[in-house]
This record gives sequence, structure tokens and C-alpha cells, in this order.
Amino acid sequence: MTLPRIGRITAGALLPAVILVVWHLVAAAGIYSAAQLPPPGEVLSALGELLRRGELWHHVAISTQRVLIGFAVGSVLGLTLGGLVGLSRAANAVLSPTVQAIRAVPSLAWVPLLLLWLGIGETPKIVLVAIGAFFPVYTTVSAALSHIDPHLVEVGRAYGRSGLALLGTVLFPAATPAILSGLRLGLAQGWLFLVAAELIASSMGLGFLLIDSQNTGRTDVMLLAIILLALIGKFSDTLLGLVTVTPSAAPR
Amino acid sequence: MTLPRIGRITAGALLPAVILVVWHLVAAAGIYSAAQLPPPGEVLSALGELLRRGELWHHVAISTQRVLIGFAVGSVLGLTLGGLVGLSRAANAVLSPTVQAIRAVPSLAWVPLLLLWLGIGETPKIVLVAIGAFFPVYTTVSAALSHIDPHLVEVGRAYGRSGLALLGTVLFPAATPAILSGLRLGLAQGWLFLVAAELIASSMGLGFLLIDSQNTGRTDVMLLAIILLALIGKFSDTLLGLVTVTPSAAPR
Amino acid sequence: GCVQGEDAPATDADGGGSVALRLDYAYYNPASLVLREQKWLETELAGKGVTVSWQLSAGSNKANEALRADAIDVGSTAGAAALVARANGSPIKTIDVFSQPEWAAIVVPKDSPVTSVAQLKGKKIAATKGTDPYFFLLQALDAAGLKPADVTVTNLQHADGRTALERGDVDAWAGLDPLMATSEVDAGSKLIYRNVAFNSYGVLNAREAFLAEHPDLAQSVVNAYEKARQWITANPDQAVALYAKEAKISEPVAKAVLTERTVLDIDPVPGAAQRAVFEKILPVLVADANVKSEADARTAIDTLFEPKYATARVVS
Amino acid sequence: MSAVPLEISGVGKEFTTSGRRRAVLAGVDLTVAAGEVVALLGPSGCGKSTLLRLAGGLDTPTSGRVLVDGRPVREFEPRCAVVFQEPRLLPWRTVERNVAFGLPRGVTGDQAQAEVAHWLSVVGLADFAKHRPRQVSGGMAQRAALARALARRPGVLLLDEPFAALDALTRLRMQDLLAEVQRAAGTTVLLVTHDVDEALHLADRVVLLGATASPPSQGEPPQDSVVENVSPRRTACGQPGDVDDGASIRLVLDVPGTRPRDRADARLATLRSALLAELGVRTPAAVPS
Amino acid sequence: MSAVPLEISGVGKEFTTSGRRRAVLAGVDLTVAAGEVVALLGPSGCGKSTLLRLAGGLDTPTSGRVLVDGRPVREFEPRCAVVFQEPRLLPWRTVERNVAFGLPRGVTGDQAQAEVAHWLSVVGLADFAKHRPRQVSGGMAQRAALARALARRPGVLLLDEPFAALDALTRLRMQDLLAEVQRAAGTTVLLVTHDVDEALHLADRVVLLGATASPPSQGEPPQDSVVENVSPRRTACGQPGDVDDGASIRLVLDVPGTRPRDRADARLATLRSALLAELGVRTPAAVPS
Ligand SMILES: Nc1ncnc2c1ncn2[C@@H]1O[C@H](COP(=O)(O)OP(=O)(O)OP(=O)(O)O)[C@@H](O)[C@H]1O
Ligand SMILES: Nc1ncnc2c1ncn2[C@@H]1O[C@H](COP(=O)(O)OP(=O)(O)OP(=O)(O)O)[C@@H](O)[C@H]1O
Ligand SMILES: [Mg+2]
Ligand SMILES: [Mg+2]
Repeated sequence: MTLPRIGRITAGALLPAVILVVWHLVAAAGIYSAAQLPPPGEVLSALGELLRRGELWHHVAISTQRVLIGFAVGSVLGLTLGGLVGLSRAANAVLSPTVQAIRAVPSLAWVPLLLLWLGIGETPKIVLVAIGAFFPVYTTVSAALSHIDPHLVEVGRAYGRSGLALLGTVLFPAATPAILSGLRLGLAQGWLFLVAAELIASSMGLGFLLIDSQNTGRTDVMLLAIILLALIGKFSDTLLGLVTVTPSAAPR
Repeated sequence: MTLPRIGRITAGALLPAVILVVWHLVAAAGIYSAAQLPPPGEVLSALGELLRRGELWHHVAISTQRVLIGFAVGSVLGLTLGGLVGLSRAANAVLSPTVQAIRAVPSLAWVPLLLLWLGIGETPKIVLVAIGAFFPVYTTVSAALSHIDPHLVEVGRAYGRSGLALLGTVLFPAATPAILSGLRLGLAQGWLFLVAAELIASSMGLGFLLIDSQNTGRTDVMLLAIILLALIGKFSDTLLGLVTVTPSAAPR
Repeated sequence: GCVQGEDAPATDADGGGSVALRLDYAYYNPASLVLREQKWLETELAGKGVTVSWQLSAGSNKANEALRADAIDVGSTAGAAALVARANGSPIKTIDVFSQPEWAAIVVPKDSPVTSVAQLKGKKIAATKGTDPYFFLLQALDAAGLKPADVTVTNLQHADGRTALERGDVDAWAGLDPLMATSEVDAGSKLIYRNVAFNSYGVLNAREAFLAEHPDLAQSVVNAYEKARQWITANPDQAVALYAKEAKISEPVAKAVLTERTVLDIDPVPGAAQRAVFEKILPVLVADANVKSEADARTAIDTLFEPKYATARVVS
Repeated sequence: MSAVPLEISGVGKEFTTSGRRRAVLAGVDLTVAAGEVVALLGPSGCGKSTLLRLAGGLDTPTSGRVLVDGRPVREFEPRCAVVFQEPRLLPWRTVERNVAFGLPRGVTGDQAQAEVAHWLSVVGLADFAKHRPRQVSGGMAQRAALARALARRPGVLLLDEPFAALDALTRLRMQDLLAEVQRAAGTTVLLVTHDVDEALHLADRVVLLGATASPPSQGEPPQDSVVENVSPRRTACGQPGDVDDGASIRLVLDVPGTRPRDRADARLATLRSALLAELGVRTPAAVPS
Repeated sequence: MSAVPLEISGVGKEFTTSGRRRAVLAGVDLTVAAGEVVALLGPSGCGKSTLLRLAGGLDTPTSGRVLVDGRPVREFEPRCAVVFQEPRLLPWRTVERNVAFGLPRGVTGDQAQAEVAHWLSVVGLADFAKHRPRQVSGGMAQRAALARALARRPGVLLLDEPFAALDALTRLRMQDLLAEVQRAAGTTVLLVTHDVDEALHLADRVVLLGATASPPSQGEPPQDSVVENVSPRRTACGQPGDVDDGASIRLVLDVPGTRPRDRADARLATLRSALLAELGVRTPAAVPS
């Protein structure tokens, strides 16, 4: 680990540290009751309790699994449909208004529909996460494809690349930064939709933990769930950044 | 209105028409009960009922207002912070990890926190919509800024543009397509967060209509709310597209 | 490796002739917690080739949603919620009353000068529309001689209502247990008005199709609930411990809710007692557009109850 | 691929900019025989690059048609290879992989690697195989673009000022490289250039593109006082007055002798002066055409 | 802005590509007096553009320093204007607004409009003011880039092959335009070019950049069989062997006479051959330097 990297990590830890201190001070000042804003220590002991009961691992694992599978499905669909819409004017005209309309359907609205169509099991949950992940990927990819430097597209055409070959050798590589940020947004939205997904007849997962603790008034557990979601969300985002940058590694 | 434009609209209406027909057929086939999937006609009469009672206009107006104000606040913040992070390495190191972590906090988790900090009333609702709109704008803008053609940045520098001038004359214009898709995603996510926002001490708005009808099992009203959200979402998206394209109007 | 998720065990669909009984459990239905823990139904029905699965309901609305989507066969809700669902077209029947809870009451903050409902005139009150605490509030206002227009009702989710109350954003809260009990214990909030009769009972609803296909299973469920109720009365300490653990609340709160505010010693046959409450809240449902029309609601009141199972209950 | 003829007949091209239609090319007829090398000269902005793009199927003419090997040119034309006026390397690929982008379909594996290595060393970039386009100089990028086109072994090679960014020595080398490759494979070549010497050295015929309608009189005053020593705008396009008619072929010149030509040939010097005069430049030893 | 001197002293520049460090420039010393025009020649890839970027403050040297008007060059240098090797117009602005981008701070409103119109007409693009960069030809884009730099009225004008994409006539015109502007404003000019004639016509001094360490012997065999008629790689950079040392100044030539020079001056012809020979090209009338 190089020194500048340590510097970066320190800088990145600055703001969380400040938040933690402020939280601690506010909680200690007694403006809010413990039920409203428990001090950091109490959240820590809630963590300990969950760990002791062996539940935490399960919550984290099942949520991560749902998000990963859902994100994989949703992002592949988003890339495919985004690519199609970016390539073909006809597909764009037919699909894009409907997709844009469906994009505005909130996660909570999907819950009863998916329950109706797909029942309770894992499928509807994963599908909901996939829906969440789909839209940012689709939107950014189709937008990016329609704004690629026409000079480069011309090079692809001049060298006999059409259709999928053009997409693979010119369009997607040229749109890489946009696609990457679309994927990251998709993953983030997958995590956001997870909570709604875990409203579907669920008794495990971080989203369930969040809702359940809200319903039962366990503010400490609720804050714990929020922090865990934030940490794992950030972690998976970083991981995605690493994974997707490595193959192209392009200092563009 | 030109002929190709009419063609586009027809093409765009194709898929919704198909969905409508399938919905009608499925509902008529009796696979689902009316409580599970009411036929389109019943949703229409629910619309009529709400219109007659004069409530619909109010629901739509208040939700639109919340989204517009929230989106304005969130997107301006997103552009500012995204610009800052894109310009300054230091800001990036300090801010970006925390922002990425907070991005993963689901809308439902914000509800109790905002209630705690901001009480009831319009403020927490607008803040929640702003939070929803902020992240896609921030993410796409900061990502786009760090991937701008260095040759163009060099032109800006060679002609004495630094800081804000560089941002305004080179960086933002070069990132326009990405910023536009970020704004559209931000607006969409604003609508998504609206539902959560209207869980906060609300008795009007489309989000309230959705939640309320879910709780009481008024599937017809629920579907109506979903359709309205989709339509208004799509409409505001189109409007945003028009507004943001007009000033630059660049066939790039 | 993958984590075992919440896919139902694959026996029901393909396991030739085996039948699945899908029940819900809920924190507001202590008997269901006992049943799930003790596995009485599983043991009894295993011989008949019936598998039992349990699904958590976070609230009456979620139980109704699952019933509508054919995801469960029997679900537990508040009486009023069952009525609204039936009125809005859900094909369900109430087959059992599992408790007469006192889960709703009017709560004010610790230092509030308000001591009676009458003093709430012109004040701001938090409640979740369409739920029992809301109906409780309206009846309480009525009993105190106030009209709904005399107060400002702020629509807030139950948990948020508590926060709003403790923050001082509202003057009173039509609260729901166990949040209400927790607020009492933690924040010193005071219950200024209680009335067990204004609560709409906890009822067990089954899908009509299920009743037509498996009346024997419905009978088994009703019998098992009778047994659970008796067990709780007989083993209060164990029941409190179980309730506290499942609902993730402290034992004092659990004790308060279970032993002081839940009447389990009731007639489980749905009928006149419930109907009386429904009649009182019916105008509210119509006014708030919770039901399509008054006629629908009236029909629902007339057709909701299916008393024969509870009447024929036996404890094994 | 063996050499194929290129036939441009009656080609016109109009562009619409901010609502105004402007003809750029009008009635261009040009047949390049299989294996022939034709150089295209003309003032800046007169439509040389546009003609090349039409020939490569990258744009469609407003009127007329383009045939490659007797069949209409296609939107994705595998028989042509283009070197654009700018290098247009794909920025996310290394120089090496940019050259590989030019390889014809079916050339893969070891053979592909060998070909790429060959063309890189021929244009003098063997040491820069792993560099990104942004890490090489302008001239190096242009050579890489040339290598990419040569790697395609096309029937028709369309070159748009491929040597403009090269120093004198490298330019001569690349000219010789092109001549050698053309001779070996018999490729048909259409070469846009501003360098009259280059045109005369490499081409069988030199074609002058420009406005043909009513050339302005010789004595017209220069457009701006800073312009001296050169005869006034005779053929310059991109100037008011002559653009709306569209440029076409003004002059076709057969270059005597066979390739490779001696750069010191006296006949070429005469032709050079004539061509320059035609382009509007008075040379020390100007001979009227 | 009045003319200012440019002082480059002991400048070296290294680049790291795929983990390998490579020196491109080493120990370059060059002082351009206020109002002087210096032409920079050298083989492709030897570091001319890099030196220009260092002079404009667009990159920082690994060693040595660059002074503009006695003060170190800044990251955002308002005293210099650059014409890059590619036009680099901002694609979202019209040609007109691209030229306006070059105006110095404080020039606004009517004055700005008049200036832009002036420079556009001077480079012959008055009719294309409202075109987008993608709608004009390569040569027109290059002229727009020149107009943008001239509009800046800089103390130091840094030009990287600004006329490479122009036809013979337009090129002469633009050279004369540059000479006129330079004379009127007394601007200091550093001009990279591959055209020896251009260098001799415009510059007070011609500077040859290239590898100075151990020039390979004259008789070495050519690198590739297709290269003929030119003496082998004497000064070509971008070739194995000479790159790792870094290029520096090989030769500085004072051009006799005062500007504007007669292009037909016999002394220039001699210098021309000498310079070309130094660049590795044998000309018909080659005179050893
Ligand atoms: N960003 C960079 N990273 C790595 N190497 C670079 C970079 N920029 C330039 N170089 C290297 O520096 C050397 C000189 O490049 P430069 O562009 O200055 O050449 P030049 O003299 O302008 O050549 P030309 O006449 O072809 O334009 C080249 O070998 C090039 O590979
Ligand atoms: N996409 C376009 N839209 C509008 N006009 C265009 C477009 N492309 C080219 N033109 C116009 O066509 C004319 C010819 O352009 P072209 O690039 O063919 O010139 P050229 O002969 O290659 O010039 P140069 O020698 O400067 O490269 C120019 O006036 C240009 O403005
Ligand atoms: Mg051109
Ligand atoms: Mg260069």
C-alpha cells in the first residue's frame, strides 16, 4: 500500500469520523431521547447482540445475495436493451416512452404486483432488485450511445464493423465511463429497492431488519441496519469499480 | 407537427396499447379476481370517482410541487458537489466515500430520521425528494467530469480558463450528455422517493394515494396511482429533455 | 456458495397429493407466535401429509395483501381491516377471533397538561388512517362529544407517530402496541384514554377458496388457536418471554402488552360483538373513501363472518 | 484482396447547415481503374474529404452513384480502407490493437500478431506498440492510422492527406512504403494531398477538384490586405461566391513515366509549376499551363 | 499585449508509459527574444509538440525551467496562445464562438463581435461563422484554430504545424497573414513546422531538434527494404536506439535577410538544401552543410 493511498483512505475517513463525533455529542447532550437517537455505543451493543444470536451474518448474506443476483440480471438486461435502443431508431421509438414511464413506478408499488404475479419466495425479491438495477443502466447506456463521437463510429463503419461488432468494438468502449457510472447507479438502486423487496413476505435480510426494527421501535437496530446498508453499499460499489476498471484499464 | 414525429408517437403508443389489451384480456379471463387485478374499466371509474370528488387534482398538484422543488434543490446540489469533486482531487478524497455510502441508505430509512430532525410539514418531504434527486446527478456529473477528453481541457487551460471558468466553458459543456442523463435519472429518482416522502405525515399526494389504497385493498385506486405516477414521471422527463436541450441545442 | 433464501420447500407443488397449509404469524397475534414455536399444527397434520409454512405479517395490510395474492391461506388482521378488505373485493371470511386486544389508546407526551380527550379540541393528533388506532380515535372523540373536524388529524405511520409525539410535533397520538407500551416505558408517555370496547378485535381470516377446498384444515387451525390461547393463560411467564423474544421488545413491555392489554379469554366465534364495532366505524370508512360505497361495506358486514368453525372448535 | 476499380459517376452532395442547403460537390465523374493511383488536389474546403467519404460508403451522395468493383458501395464496405484526415485512433486501444482493428475478418491468432508486428515495424512504430494513442506524437498517430489501413489489404485504399503531419524524411519513407505496397498488391489508390510533389511522385493521374463555374478574373484585388505575393483567390473554396454551385473536377493530368519515378525528373518539374499555377500559386520558375 | 521574451533553459522531460520511463527531451536551451520568430524543425516524434506544451505551461518539465517575460510560466498562462497540432475546436460551439473563446479577458460586447468577425474574414471563414466544427473541413478547422489564437493577441504565439492541412495557395496566404500580424504586433513566435520553405520564409532563426548523442554512421542499411532514395535514419526519432537519451537542439541556423523575405531568394535555396540534408533528405541540388 502506497503512501498516497493511505492519504486517500485517511481523507475519506475524515467525514465519517466527524459524523460519528457529532452523533455522539448530540446523543450525549440529551436533546433527543434514547428511543429517538440512541448513542453510537448502543448501536454497537445492538450489533453485538445480533452477532451473538448469529442472525447478523444471515441477514447480510441473504441481502447481498439478492442484490448481487438481481443486479446481475438487471444490469445485463439494461445493457442489452440500452444497446438495442442506442443502435436502432425503431427500437428507440417503440420502447423508450414505455420504459421511461415504467421507470417512474416506485419500488413500493411493485410489491403488491410482484406478490400477485410471482408469489412469495426468492423470485419476486430478486426481480424487484433487478427492476431497480435495470433503469439507471438502461438510461445511461442508451443516452451515452446516442452521444458517441461520430468520428469514431465512422472509423468502425469504415473498417467493416456493423451491428453487434460495432457495439462491441466501438460503441461500448467509447461509452465505458458512462456505462460504468450507470452500473454503479444501478447497483446503488438495487440496494435501494432491496428494502422494498424485503417487504414481500420476508423474515430476513437487512431490509427486513430495517422495517422490522422501525415497526417494533428498536431505533438502535434501525440505525445499525442503516449503517450496514451504507457500508455494504459503499463496499460493493468500490468492488464494482475495481472489477469493471481492471479489464479495460484505460487511462483515457 | 411533422409526419415523422407522428410516426414516433404512434410507435411509442404501440407498447402501452399492447399492455392495455393484454391487461384487459387477462382481467376478463378471470384468472385473477377483481381485487387482485381489476379490469381497466374499473380503474377508469376510480379515476372518475376521484375527479368527481375533486381530490385528484390536489393529489397530483401537491406531489408535482414536492418533486419539482425537491428536484431543483437536489440537482443544483448534485451539480455543485459533483463539479467540486470532479475539479478537486482533495474534495474527491474527502467527500466521495461518504457520499457513496450515504447513497445506499434507502428512502424508507430516511423517513424516521427526517421526521426526527425536521418534524412534519412540507420540509422533510421536499428534503427527501431532494436526497433522491441528488445522488444520480452527483454520481453521473462527477464521473463524467473525470472522463472528459484531456485535449479539450488543455484547450481551456491554454486559453486561460481555470476553476469556475473552466467548469463553465469546457467541463460542463463537454459533459452535457452525461449531465442530462444524470438529471433525468435524478428526476426519476425524485419521483421514486416521493412515495417514501409522502409517508411522512401526509394525507395527500400520489404517494399517499398509493400507500393508502394498498393498505385498504383498493386495487383499482392503487393501479390508478401507479399509472398516474408513470405518466407524470414520463411527462416530466420529456419536459426536462426539452428544457435542457433547447439552450445548448448542440448536434454534437 | 448461495444462501438458503425464502423459497418454500419444494414439497407442495410436486410432492404427489401433499397439501400445503400456509399461515401467517404476527407480533400483534401472540397466539400465532406460540403456535409457530410449539409446532402443534405440524405435528398433528404431518400424518395427513400436510406441510405447514409460516409467513410474517408486518401488519394487517400486509396480511391482507398476502391473502389477496394467494400467498397465504389464513391470515391475522384487525377486524376493521378484514371488513375493509372484504368490502373492497377480497374473497375472505373471518373464521375466528383470536383476541380482544387493547392495542390502541390515546397517548400524550410525558409533560403534557392534557388529561382527557375533551381537552384535545383544536389540537393536533397523529394517527395512521385506516387502521385501528384511527378508528379508536374517532370513537374516542365521539365519546367525548367532539367531532372529527374539532381536531387536526395528522396522518403518520405508527412508528413515525410515536417520534412525532416524543418530539412534540403533535399534541397526542392514537398509538398502537407495542410501540405505545415502549413509549410509555422509555419516554414516559401517558395513556389518557383507554377503552377496550373501541378496538375492533383481532381476527383470523381465510380465503374462501381455501375454505371450500380444505374445511378440515380450517377447523384444525381454529382448534389450534383455541389451544394456544389456553396455553398462554396457563403459562403467562413463558408466553411473555416468547413474545418478548419474537417481537424484539423488552420483557416489561411484553408483559404489559400481553397480560394487561390483551384479553384472550373471549368468545372466539365471530358475530355480534364485532358487528357492533363495525357499525360504529362504517361511516368513517365511507367518508374517507376506504371503501367504494356504503352498500359494499354493508354487504361486507353481512357476509364477512363464518362462525361455524369456531362454534365447532375442540381442543385436542 | 485483388485490385478493384472505383467508379464515381455524376456524384453531387449537398449539406444542410442551420436550415440552409449548400451544394459541396456537383456532377463529379471519376473512374479509377483497378490498380491505378489517382491523386486528388484542391483548395481547402472544396470537398475532397467529402468525395473520399462518399467513395468509402461512409456517406450517401445527394445525386449520382459510386460503384466499387461494379457494385454499389455499401454502408459497411469491406473492400475499402480509409485513412482519415485526422488519425482517428480508438483512444481505448493501444497502438498495436488499433492496427489490429484494421485486419480483415478471419485473420486471427499468430497470423494476426505477425501482421500487426510487420506493419508496425514498417511504419517505424515497433517500439510504441503498447502506447496509447494519447501517448504518441501527431506524426506517429498518423503512421499508425496508415498501418491500420494497410493491414486491411483492401481492394481500394482511400487516403486523406496521410503524410501531412510527417517531417520531410519520414514523409519520403512513407511515400515509398505506399508505392511499394501498392506495387506488390496492385491496390487501387485514391489519395488526397496538398503536396504537388507527392502527387506527381506517386500518382498515375492527378485530379484537380474545384469550382468550375465562371472563374473570377485574374486581376481581382486580394480579399484582405495582409495577403500578398500570391495570386488572388482563384480556386479557393470556403469563400463567398463560389460555394453554392458545388465543386467538380477542373483538370485531369496524366503523369508521364512509370512508377516509381525519379523525384528529379525534369518533366515533373514542369508539371509541378503548371499544377501550382492552376492552384493559384506563382512559383519562381512558373510556366503557364 | 506587447511582445515578451521566452526563455527555455536546461529543460528535460520524461514520460512513463506502462511502467517504463523514457526521456523525450534533455537539456534543451532556447531563448526566443521579444518579437523574434523561431521555427522548430525535427523528425516525427522527437518532442517538438512536447516542447511547445512546456513553453505554454500546459505541462511541467522534469528538469529545467521555462520563463515567459522573465517570470516562470504558469499553469493557466494568459500571456501565451497555442495552436495545437490538431484543430481542437470545442465541438459544442460554432466556429464563431470558438474564435470568441480566444479573445482576451475583458473584450466583450460589440468589440468582441467585431474582433471575431475580423479574424474570421482574415482566415477566409466569414461564411462559416455559424457552422459547427464537425461541419467544416480539416483545413477550415485549422484556420479557425489559428483565428482563435490570433484573437488572443498574445505575447507569445506557440504554433504547432498550423498550416499542415492547407492547400498550397491557402498555406501561402496564411503564412503571409501570420507574418503581417507578427510585424504589426511584434509578437514572439515559436513555430513548429515540417516545411523547410515555410521555416525559412517566416523565421529569424531555425532550430533543429533531434538526438544529438552519437549519430549513427552514414552507411547504415535502411531499416526496411521499402525505403529507398533517402538516406537512412539519421535523425528520425520514434525509432529504436536513440529515444532513451532524449532529444535536444542539434542545430541553430540564422536566416539571412529581413522579413518578409522573397521566396525566390537564392541564399534561401542553399539553406534549404542544407537543412533538408541535415534532416536526412537528399535533394536534387544538395549542397553539403
Ligand atoms: N502523454 C505522453 N505519455 C507518454 N509519452 C508521450 C506523451 N506525450 C508524448 N509522448 C512521447 O513523446 C515523444 C514526443 O512526442 P511529441 O508529440 O512531442 O513529438 P513531435 O515532435 O511533436 O512529433 P510529430 O512531428 O510527429 O508531431 C513521442 O515519442 C511520444 O511517444
Ligand atoms: N457534416 C457536414 N455538414 C455541413 N457541411 C459540411 C459537412 N461536412 C463537410 N461540409 C462542408 O463541405 C465542404 C467540403 O468539406 P471537405 O471536408 O470535403 O473539404 P476538403 O476538401 O477535405 O477540405 P480540406 O482540404 O480543408 O480538408 C466544406 O465547406 C464543409 O463546410
Ligand atoms: Mg479534408
Ligand atoms: Mg507534434
